[in-house]
Amino acid sequence: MPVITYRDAVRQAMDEEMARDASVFLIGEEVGEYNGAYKVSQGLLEKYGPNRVIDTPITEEGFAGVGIGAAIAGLRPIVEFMTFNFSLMALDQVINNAAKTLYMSGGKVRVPVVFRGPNGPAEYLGSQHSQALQTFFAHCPGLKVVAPATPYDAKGLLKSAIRDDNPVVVLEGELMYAWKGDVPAEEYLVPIGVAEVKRPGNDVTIATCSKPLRMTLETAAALEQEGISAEVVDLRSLRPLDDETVCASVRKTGRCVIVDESWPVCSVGSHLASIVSNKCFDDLDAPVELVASEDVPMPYNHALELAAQPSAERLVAAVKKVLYLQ
Amino acid sequence: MPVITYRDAVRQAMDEEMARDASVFLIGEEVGEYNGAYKVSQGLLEKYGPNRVIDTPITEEGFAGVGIGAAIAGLRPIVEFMTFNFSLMALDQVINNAAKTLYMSGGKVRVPVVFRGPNGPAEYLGSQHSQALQTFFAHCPGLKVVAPATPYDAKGLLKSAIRDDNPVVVLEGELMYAWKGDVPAEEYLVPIGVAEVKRPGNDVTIATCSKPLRMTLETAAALEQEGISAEVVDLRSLRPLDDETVCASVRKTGRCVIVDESWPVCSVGSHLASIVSNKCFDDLDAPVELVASEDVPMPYNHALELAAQPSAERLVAAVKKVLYLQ
Amino acid sequence: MAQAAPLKKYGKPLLHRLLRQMLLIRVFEERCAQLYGLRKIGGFCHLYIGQEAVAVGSIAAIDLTTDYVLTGYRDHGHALACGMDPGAVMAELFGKATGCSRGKGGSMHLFDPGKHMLGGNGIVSSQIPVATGVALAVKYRGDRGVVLSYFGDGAIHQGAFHESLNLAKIWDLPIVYICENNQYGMGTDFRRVSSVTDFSAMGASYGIAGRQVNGMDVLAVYDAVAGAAALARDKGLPAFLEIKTYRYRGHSMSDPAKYRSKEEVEEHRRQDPILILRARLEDAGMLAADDYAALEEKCVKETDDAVAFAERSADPALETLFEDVLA
Amino acid sequence: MAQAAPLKKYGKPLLHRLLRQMLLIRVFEERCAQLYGLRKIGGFCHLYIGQEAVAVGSIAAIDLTTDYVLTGYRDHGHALACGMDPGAVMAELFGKATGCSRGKGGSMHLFDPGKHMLGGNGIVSSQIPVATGVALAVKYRGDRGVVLSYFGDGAIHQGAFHESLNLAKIWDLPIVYICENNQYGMGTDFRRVSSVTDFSAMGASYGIAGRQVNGMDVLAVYDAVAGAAALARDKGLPAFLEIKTYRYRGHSMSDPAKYRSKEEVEEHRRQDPILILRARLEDAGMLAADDYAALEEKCVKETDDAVAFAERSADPALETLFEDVLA
Ligand SMILES: Cc1ncc(C[n+]2csc(CCOP(=O)(O)OP(=O)(O)O)c2C)c(N)n1
Ligand SMILES: Cc1ncc(C[n+]2csc(CCOP(=O)(O)OP(=O)(O)O)c2C)c(N)n1
Ligand SMILES: [Mg+2]
Ligand SMILES: [Mg+2]
Repeated sequence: MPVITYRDAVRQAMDEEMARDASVFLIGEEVGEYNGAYKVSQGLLEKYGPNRVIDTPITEEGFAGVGIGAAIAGLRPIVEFMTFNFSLMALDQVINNAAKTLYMSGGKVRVPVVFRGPNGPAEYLGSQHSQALQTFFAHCPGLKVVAPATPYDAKGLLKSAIRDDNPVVVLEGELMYAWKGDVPAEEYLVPIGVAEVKRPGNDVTIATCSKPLRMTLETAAALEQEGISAEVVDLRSLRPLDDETVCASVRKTGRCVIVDESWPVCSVGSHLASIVSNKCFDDLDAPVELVASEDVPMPYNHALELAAQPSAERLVAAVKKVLYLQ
Repeated sequence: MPVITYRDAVRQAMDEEMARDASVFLIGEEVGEYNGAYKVSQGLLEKYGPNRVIDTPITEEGFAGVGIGAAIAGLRPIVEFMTFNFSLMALDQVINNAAKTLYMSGGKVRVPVVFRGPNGPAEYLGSQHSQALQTFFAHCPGLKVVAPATPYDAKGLLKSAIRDDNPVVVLEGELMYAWKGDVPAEEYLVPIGVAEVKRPGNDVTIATCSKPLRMTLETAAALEQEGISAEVVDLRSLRPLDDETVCASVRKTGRCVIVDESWPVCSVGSHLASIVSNKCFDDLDAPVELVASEDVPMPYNHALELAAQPSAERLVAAVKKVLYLQ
Repeated sequence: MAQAAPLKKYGKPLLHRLLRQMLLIRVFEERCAQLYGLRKIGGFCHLYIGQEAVAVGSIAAIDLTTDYVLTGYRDHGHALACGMDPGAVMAELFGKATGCSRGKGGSMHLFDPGKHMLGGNGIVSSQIPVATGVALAVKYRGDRGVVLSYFGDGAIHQGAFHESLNLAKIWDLPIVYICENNQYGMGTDFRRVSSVTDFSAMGASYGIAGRQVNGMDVLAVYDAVAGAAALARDKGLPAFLEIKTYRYRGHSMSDPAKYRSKEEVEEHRRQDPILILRARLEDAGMLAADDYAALEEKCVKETDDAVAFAERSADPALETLFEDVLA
Repeated sequence: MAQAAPLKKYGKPLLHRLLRQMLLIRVFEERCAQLYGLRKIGGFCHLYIGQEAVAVGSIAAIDLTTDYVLTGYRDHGHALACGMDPGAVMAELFGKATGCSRGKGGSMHLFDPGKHMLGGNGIVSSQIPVATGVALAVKYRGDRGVVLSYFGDGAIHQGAFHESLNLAKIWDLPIVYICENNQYGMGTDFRRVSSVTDFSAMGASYGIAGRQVNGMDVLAVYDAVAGAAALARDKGLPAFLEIKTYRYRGHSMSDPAKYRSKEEVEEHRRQDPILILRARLEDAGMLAADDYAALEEKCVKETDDAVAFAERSADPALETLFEDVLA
């Protein structure tokens, strides 16, 4: 099977869907002539021309709304936020228009738009450029939200998102773009709303999504050396959230640790913790533990920056805590 | 003790603080000549003049930023959002500037601004005008967030907010403005970050905040008739969240129901549920139950609209569920 | 300000249609006010009375088989001018299952994609980028359509307006931006919150021709929009019109409108768009004495029927609460 | 475009100060580029090289005891022109505890409230309403200050810019909006995303006088800002300047800047603001042969000292992660 980067996987998804469906187009800052701030759209302008790969001025509110309008009129726009930090400028459009138009129109007006781009901390970027903003979208009914952590899932989920008749927020990650993984040459889709057990295990369930998956899998491998068998569930979709897959795992292991790189309060992580705590009340042998980013803005200094985020050390400590091994 | 409305309590808080401190001023849409869309600022323009009660054009992003700038320069602006639904237009300013400037400046630049206005559903307003948006603010470090449910708390918390050296989001409620309650004639403050037991009880803890408090207290009284003694904790502050007061109650009752009028996913309610589940793991006799709004945009039809929100029926059902009385 | 040409070039059918549509909106809206008093309609209810010439004149100037309309929350007039069924609109205001939005949208969220009426929006200015996107779609597909994007004098200071005009111009989109300057944004006289009093000047920042239009004269509106739409359609030249108008009622049903004098309102009522067109038609011998009465009767009947339809319609079933969240 | 008056009216001390400040920024930034290569500095690092005349000329025209500066992420130049300690700035770029923001802000978030430099902002256009609010505070208190609000050609399409200008005008705020048009927003030639190529026209929508200024001529900048600041300060007349400039480097350290030709860059380098001022001073006999070398040496020394300070400074203690979240 071909091994390609996450970046290439995202591009392949867009490329294939643009080739398949003339109503799909890409719009955003620097997506065309510059080939993408993170080179995700490399070559697409050349292949599809400026009518379908549209460079915008720096106007997030404006072009997010344009994507919504084009979707309402029957197209399938892919709106790229250079990073999701800037999507806050467009949040009214996403929450008040994209998410609600179907409902407010009594089901008559669909909004098949995709909002995608890197989310979450990269490196040395400080407080405004290092936010994992999944909560802002996962909170809101009327949206779907996915956060793929592997090239395979990135491609399959983005293709599903583009074909979906609802607004879908696709959260990628700057530091993940260079990650490599198996991606079949044949076409495939990954369904939205289905989590995946990325590593089976028996002693503890670790649920995560997006960038922390890699660290989590590495940590699970290390824990194996210590005789601890961790099952790793990759949520993949944050809305709808496949908590059932997580709960099924917890019913087996009796312990649960959740890793989420966003701030802890009102996070996807704490939400999932509440659901697992509720649904697996009789199965849990220990409280559910959340390993989140610290509840602080992101600092610039690299050591502080790393300390602010979920780490293998903190994950190991949490696993040992739920196993009463401390 | 004088009995006044929530509306008057909010106005008194602003009035007293403006009288006390010349650096306090009010800015927003229709706050001046119109005396406030909901008449909260009635009379303040007349009393303090147009330099301190400033009408703005409809430019949430602009005037929220102006409030932040004025705060950075040493004033204490009260920025009114006509409703918090419109604050989404200004979210970049609140999240990226208000919440982060102190941190990004290494503690050198303070932002003592208050953002206040009605939050949560009113009646017959449809999807865009009926949102309980506390998650968007409670999620973000660098902010404080309060959601008073009584005239007493509204006045005391707003006064604390105005004096606080941090950005504070004060969530009021259109339907609460007419509610009445005791408010002492003497000056007082309610500290930010401290929950309050609004009704003592032994069998179950019900934690809530903002508008649902009244329904919760009424329900608790009704439950008493059925021999169920509910302790009602009013969170009052959502960030910092005084989960300790809730946990102390749960350690006594062994059961917990949380009522939150926002959407359930990534809500303050589900976050609190995760904390209680974790900290009171050994004390809980039943899973924590969340009574939230339904996970749908708000419909216009009134029967549907009511069905979308937490109700006494759903609260009673949840209480009976945690008491295994179903 | 643009004024209308002599009558005959429009032809009697069009002139009568314009009169009838304005009258229907007027009668329909007066009835809404009553029904609001009776609590049949709830929430915000922003009446369009006084502004009828804007929606009617502009929408008459386009072709809704190819063209589109998007507006704000003061949308009853646009809905009816787009030919939406008055029964479906009234049922929506009643929150009934037969409403155009199944009773879920309400007054601010009227939609009828079949009629190319794409809403109703409750957030001031939020519809402007969306309308711009509809225009992008029209151009993308190589259709010959044009989009009318309506908003108020209050919306013009929002960033969304400014971002949109620049986008429309750099992409040559077929769109006409129509600021319905009814002189107040809620209780705020537009002159209090605007650096300029002639909004049409604002197009210049985007290389877009701006024009002021007398919005009490339905033919002036018709002409201005017809001209702008033709350029937008044929040359991809976006346009910006400031249409000066006036609302007779308060901002919404709960606004006593104390911020303006009775005299001011009376003065504008003397410019009433329906009276003006009626008088001109009568003067030109194009409207017989009882034509108007017949027209009025028809509009009353249509409104009666709409109300009756709304009255007898069922409330939405409770389980519909969970429908239409996702497609 | 505004050009500068003859030299003598400025006086030698000012002229030398301007030259020295531009040179310091140039030397400091060249060093930053090297240190970035050595991984002493990380993340985005937006160099100001080529644009020095803008920050230096404009800030020299105000009085930082009463006046304020706010800008975007390309802020090293403004920080140094405000007189911030180069050591504290370099230490910030190194992420050290002695940095002006305790190592928490980084390149985009330089602050020094004591020097009235209120940041550094990473979100394009987000600082413009904030700067407007600082101007409001100045007026509120009846102070005699003025605020300089800087942003790029890319920021000018954002709603925040447009909302701010209207607010400043209706409230008569003492603020000068300065668009540093370096012709590119990241990889985007400003002409590709703007409906107009003369931004100064955009002030007209807000009744604000707009003006283009040659940003490679520090004296032209000085004059234009001095004039605008005086009107803003004395008459509450906000102003808007488009200062035409050029950045020699890529957008940030990771941008190879392939979207423009070598020739284009060379052409602008021939307009170098430091070279121009130096030549004019030499021509006028106001700068002796070794004056310049001495100046340069001083700037190198200052930069060396700044780097040494940053190098020897400690990293922030881990527990400072949790400090400064709340006051
Ligand atoms: C973003 C936003 N801010 C505030 C409001 C509250 N609001 C509703 S209508 C209105 C006035 C709008 O005036 P204008 O644009 O002139 O339209 P008109 O009502 O006159 O038709 C305001 C402030 C809103 N709905 N959306
Ligand atoms: C709201 C927002 N959108 C996008 C970005 C990413 N970004 C950073 S700088 C930049 C280009 C800005 O260009 P310009 O305003 O001309 O300033 P310059 O870099 O030329 O100084 C972009 C798109 C951002 N930081 N903020
Ligand atoms: Mg108006
Ligand atoms: Mg630029």
